[in-house]
Amino acid sequence: MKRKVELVVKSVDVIALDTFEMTLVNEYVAKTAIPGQFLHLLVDGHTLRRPISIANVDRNNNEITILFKIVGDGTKQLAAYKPGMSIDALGPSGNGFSYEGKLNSVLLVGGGIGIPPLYNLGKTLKKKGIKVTAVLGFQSKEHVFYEANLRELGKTYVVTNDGTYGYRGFVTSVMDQIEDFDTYYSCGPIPMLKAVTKQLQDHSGYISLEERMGCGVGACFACVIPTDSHGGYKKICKDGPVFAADEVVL
Amino acid sequence: MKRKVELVVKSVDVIALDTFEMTLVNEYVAKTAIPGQFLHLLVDGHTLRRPISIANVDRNNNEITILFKIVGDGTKQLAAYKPGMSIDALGPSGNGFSYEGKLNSVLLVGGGIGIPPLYNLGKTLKKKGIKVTAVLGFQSKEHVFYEANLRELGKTYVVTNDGTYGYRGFVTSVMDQIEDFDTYYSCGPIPMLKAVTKQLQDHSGYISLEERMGCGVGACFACVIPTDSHGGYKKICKDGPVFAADEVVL
Amino acid sequence: MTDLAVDLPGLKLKNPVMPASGCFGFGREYSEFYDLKKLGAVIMKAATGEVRYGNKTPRVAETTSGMLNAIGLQNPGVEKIIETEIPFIAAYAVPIIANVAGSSLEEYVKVASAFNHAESVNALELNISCPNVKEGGIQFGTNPDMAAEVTQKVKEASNLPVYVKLSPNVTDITAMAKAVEKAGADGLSMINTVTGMQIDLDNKQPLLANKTGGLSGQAIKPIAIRMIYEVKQHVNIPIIGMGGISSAEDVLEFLLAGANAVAVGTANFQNPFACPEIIDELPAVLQKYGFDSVKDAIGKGHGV
Amino acid sequence: MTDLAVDLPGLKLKNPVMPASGCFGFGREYSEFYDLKKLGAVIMKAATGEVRYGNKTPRVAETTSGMLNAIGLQNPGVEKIIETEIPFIAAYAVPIIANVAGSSLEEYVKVASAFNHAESVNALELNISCPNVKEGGIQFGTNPDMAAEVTQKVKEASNLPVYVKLSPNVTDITAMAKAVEKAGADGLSMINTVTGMQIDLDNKQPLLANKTGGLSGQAIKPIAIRMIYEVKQHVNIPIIGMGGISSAEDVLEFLLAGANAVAVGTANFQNPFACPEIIDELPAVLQKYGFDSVKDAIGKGHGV
Ligand SMILES: Cc1cc2nc3c(=O)[nH]c(=O)nc-3n(C[C@H](O)[C@H](O)[C@H](O)COP(=O)(O)OP(=O)(O)OC[C@H]3O[C@@H](n4cnc5c(N)ncnc54)[C@H](O)[C@@H]3O)c2cc1C
Ligand SMILES: Cc1cc2nc3c(=O)[nH]c(=O)nc-3n(C[C@H](O)[C@H](O)[C@H](O)COP(=O)(O)OP(=O)(O)OC[C@H]3O[C@@H](n4cnc5c(N)ncnc54)[C@H](O)[C@@H]3O)c2cc1C
Ligand SMILES: Cc1cc2nc3c(=O)[nH]c(=O)nc-3n(C[C@H](O)[C@H](O)[C@H](O)COP(=O)(O)O)c2cc1C
Ligand SMILES: Cc1cc2nc3c(=O)[nH]c(=O)nc-3n(C[C@H](O)[C@H](O)[C@H](O)COP(=O)(O)O)c2cc1C
Ligand code: FES
Ligand code: FES
Repeated sequence: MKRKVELVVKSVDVIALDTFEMTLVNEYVAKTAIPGQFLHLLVDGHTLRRPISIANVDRNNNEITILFKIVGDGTKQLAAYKPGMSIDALGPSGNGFSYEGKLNSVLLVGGGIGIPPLYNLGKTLKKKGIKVTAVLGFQSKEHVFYEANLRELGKTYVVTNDGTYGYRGFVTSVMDQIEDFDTYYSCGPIPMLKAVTKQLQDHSGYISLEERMGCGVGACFACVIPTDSHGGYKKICKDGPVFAADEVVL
Repeated sequence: MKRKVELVVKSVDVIALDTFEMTLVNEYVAKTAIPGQFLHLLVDGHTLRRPISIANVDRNNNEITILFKIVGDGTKQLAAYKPGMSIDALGPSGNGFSYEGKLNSVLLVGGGIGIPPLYNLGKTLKKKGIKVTAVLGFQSKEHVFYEANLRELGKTYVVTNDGTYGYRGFVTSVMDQIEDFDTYYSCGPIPMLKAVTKQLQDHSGYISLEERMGCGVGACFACVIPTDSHGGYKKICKDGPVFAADEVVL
Repeated sequence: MTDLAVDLPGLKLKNPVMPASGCFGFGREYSEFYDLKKLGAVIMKAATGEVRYGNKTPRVAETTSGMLNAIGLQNPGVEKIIETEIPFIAAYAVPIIANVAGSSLEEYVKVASAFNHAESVNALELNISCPNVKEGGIQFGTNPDMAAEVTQKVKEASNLPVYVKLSPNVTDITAMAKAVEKAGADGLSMINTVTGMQIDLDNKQPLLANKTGGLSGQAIKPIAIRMIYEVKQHVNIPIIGMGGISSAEDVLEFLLAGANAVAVGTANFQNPFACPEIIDELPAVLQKYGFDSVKDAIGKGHGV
Repeated sequence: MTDLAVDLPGLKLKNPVMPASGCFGFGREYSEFYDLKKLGAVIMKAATGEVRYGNKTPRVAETTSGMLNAIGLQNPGVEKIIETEIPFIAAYAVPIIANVAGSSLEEYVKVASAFNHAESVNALELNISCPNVKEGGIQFGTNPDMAAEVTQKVKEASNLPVYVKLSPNVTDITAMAKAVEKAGADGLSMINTVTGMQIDLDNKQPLLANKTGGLSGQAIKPIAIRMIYEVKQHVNIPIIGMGGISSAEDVLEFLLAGANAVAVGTANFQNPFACPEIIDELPAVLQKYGFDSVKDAIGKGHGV
């Protein structure tokens, strides 16, 4: 049976411009979540839940970390939650990243608030002894977060669109500097994912997608993505949010 | 200019079944309120404000007391407010009780949650040396509140509909036991007010009325009460809530 | 014991609460949260003659106390639904109502007929009111004559009771209700969503790819109550009421207005346990307001 | 400097925000909270030919993110309004729109004509859509031919620009808009309230004495936006938009949908300073989304 869970807020910290890190306590989620899954959070007074990726899990302490950016009312309210308050969530939801088979090295390509699920993945892969390289894209310096965390996992390139920090340009601008890898994992805005999957079309890869959701469980058909040009589709909330790069049409 | 004020919750206590006493701090309201006026309270998430009478004022400490009964979502939420939280209100609103001229003795007739404004009035009149007698009607024993407070002001009769406390019956049942008085003041459900004004038609009296409100300031015509049978009317929020007993048609 | 049972044409309901069409898929997802046999019935997502992909995304937007959707009737087509979805729900021994959609008379008839040989379907909900299909569905829902025609054709073709689902986007809901009653409808289902729009300030265009969408959720409850109350005074067929229900108190309000049973849509998204929780709370709410059974409460908001 | 000014027939508005009819009385009460000259204009409460008492109470009910009202056009009658109310508002040197109501063609014409000799009235808002009067007001609002007729008669009788206020309770809002445009309307005002009902569980009857009431407030915003967006594509007269506005962002959404100015109704009840606060916040909101003026934003949600 699937569950509706209560997570207790442990801490809320601002880590970059409009960007927050929230630590939550819940045993069930901490014990069962895999990288790439998300929580479907109920924010008081809102009809629809907010999907937020799981950015880190501390199984020993039953803690889950989420990172989110304020983009509207729901995330604004979320940022105002105080330690001790509890949040109703569905999850862990969706399917996570695939990393079956023999993997020696992976590339993580994250854009802005798409980075959180990749961090969770990178940590897990590193523990398995897999070499991790990361490319992180941000709008500008004040948006940069989790650089140090990623550096702990492996070589990390930071790119800002305006060049105020790290390399200037897009995540794709630094790809020619990167040593070869077996598989890539990417999450970020659609234009970025398009550019990344195109540039890395010779590699196997996985992407994590976002779409506005109704139910978040697969029942309402709000969050579909085409898999071909003749009517095939997947549901992001249930079949995803992670897909093989060649499985969906962006 | 009229004001929108912020009142800070000092305490919330349950004083009878579903009945709460809340102490609020606000200098402007404490300094200006007169008996019979109400506060038009904004409860989060609600489109319309809730009118609640001022039950007591402590001018020295800038404190106002309100008493309310949980009847729906708004009052339920109000009961859950914690000390330190603040409440947005319009007020002090409406016109209070008239007690001009020479008064030696008054009768207060209150039904249930209609008692609070009468307490505020009684205290004020007593300070002026006027003799106060009170008749308080409740549904049953567990609803009784503020009996001691009223007894401090003068002789007090308590009546319960089911006879579980004090006299059995309605407020009108004990009126023949009451010594004469100059004026009466009454607040409570409409059927009670009808019975009271009828029984006391030989006396001058004032009644405080309730009606569902839109604006609470006199702009929307939601809360009218006829003054005659040919189209005359008053607005409860602005011209009332207190009216001379013969001024309106119940 | 409070009696929750209701008997409607083709439907012996152990309780009056069912998930609304399109808000519950074909039951699979919510069956992972609780046992579907708890439900009064299941109303399936719309079926069309052939597979449909539906509208482009974004397909949903949140509004104050409501949401807009423009899914666009995405479904695998009626035959596939009969083959793969119905057996799944039927295993829970819960009555099934099939929601029938289309963009032409012929398609409605085709879909309705297909359900004749689907075991375990107890009734049809004729969706003449889906506002999110460009090709015509909506005229059936706003013109009494067309509504009557499609109702009659479907009644002729089907051996199941037919509940016609009315759109609130009309000047005169009573005229629609009377027209389909006269055409043979066994019941009504109301209301579908109210056409609305949200404009995205960042992109300066309607947020939904389809531009307009259907407004549902608590925001529309007063509209649903008004329409059911009005229609109840003019028709003699039962009404499945819906529109913003999220509590047992809401269910009672719909019953008082004249609904014989109810459907819960948007509330499932906020709380996947919405239906079973409402069912659990209903007896106490009925008792609190003086009713010993659901049947007692139906239409009681109309006075004596 | 962000330019908030808008020029509409008869109305030179320094900003596009005005209180909506019926939600601001005749200005007296809110003038005790702030200086009315801050407002773009004032739309007065409905005027009828003679004094009216209106409906029985309760006249309002709260709904989720909205409210129902059935005031029933209570007002002192047009002559009294001209005599005692208009001079009060006029003292604030703010444009005045008079809301004209009635239950017959003759009454509409009488009221409209009366305002011809009222100094300081800049335009009429022809309320053909009040859902809370039994005697007929509503047919004018739901039948395009009747709407056109009353518009034409009022235009003939009046020397003021006429904004026709449309009801959302219709199947085809565009048909209504086109009909009154053709009949000579100088502008539109939309939307009025959506007919709704609430049933009181305790008393087991509709809560409002009038049974039905008009739904207003944030709940109806998506309906208003949809209707304005649709109508904008088919008419060439300006639109005063309203329905659930409570913030400067909402105002921008209405401008993008195609409104040329806006009115704020229910929000005044929650916050008596709603209008002045929205006016104060509007420049920053316009700038945030890339507009230097209100005029720039009008209709910009329709793409290129
Ligand atoms: C699988 C998944 C994982 C995500 N993980 C994260 C994360 O880790 N951190 C983070 O900051 N954001 C994440 N997002 C995006 C996040 O869901 C939105 O930013 C958030 O819902 C916005 O809510 P709001 O109330 O602040 O914005 P509003 O714009 O007020 O929201 C209005 C409605 O639109 C929806 N919405 C708005 N933007 C998005 C979006 N980009 N994706 C999906 N729905 C949206 C909201 O959920 C809500 O229903 C994720 C989205 C998905 C689908
Ligand atoms: C001048 C005045 C003074 C009042 N003083 C007190 C007081 O001191 N203590 C107290 O407990 N109650 C008082 N009331 C009644 C109080 O306003 C209502 O009980 C309260 O508004 C109910 O809100 P709710 O959200 O709990 O109920 P709901 O029923 O959920 O409220 C729904 C709507 O109906 C309105 N409403 C419901 N009942 C009443 C009512 N009896 N009178 C007016 N509006 C109502 C609410 O304000 C709200 O708009 C007073 C009413 C008025 C008019
Ligand atoms: C996402 C979504 C999809 C819907 N799909 C359908 C559908 O396929 N067929 C149908 O008749 N109604 C459909 N509806 C309408 C609902 O069945 C219901 O009539 C409406 O949402 C009002 O109820 P609610 O406020 O409880 O959601 C859909 C509603 C939503 C929110
Ligand atoms: C209490 C109340 C009274 C109203 N009276 C009138 C009226 O007299 N004339 C009119 O044209 N509209 C009237 N309206 C409708 C409003 O002007 C407005 O069109 C509607 O409320 C939608 O806007 P809102 O959601 O901002 O309130 C009234 C609305 C309310 C809430
Ligand atoms: S959000 Fe409902 S199917 Fe994905
Ligand atoms: S509540 Fe608006 S006039 Fe009294």
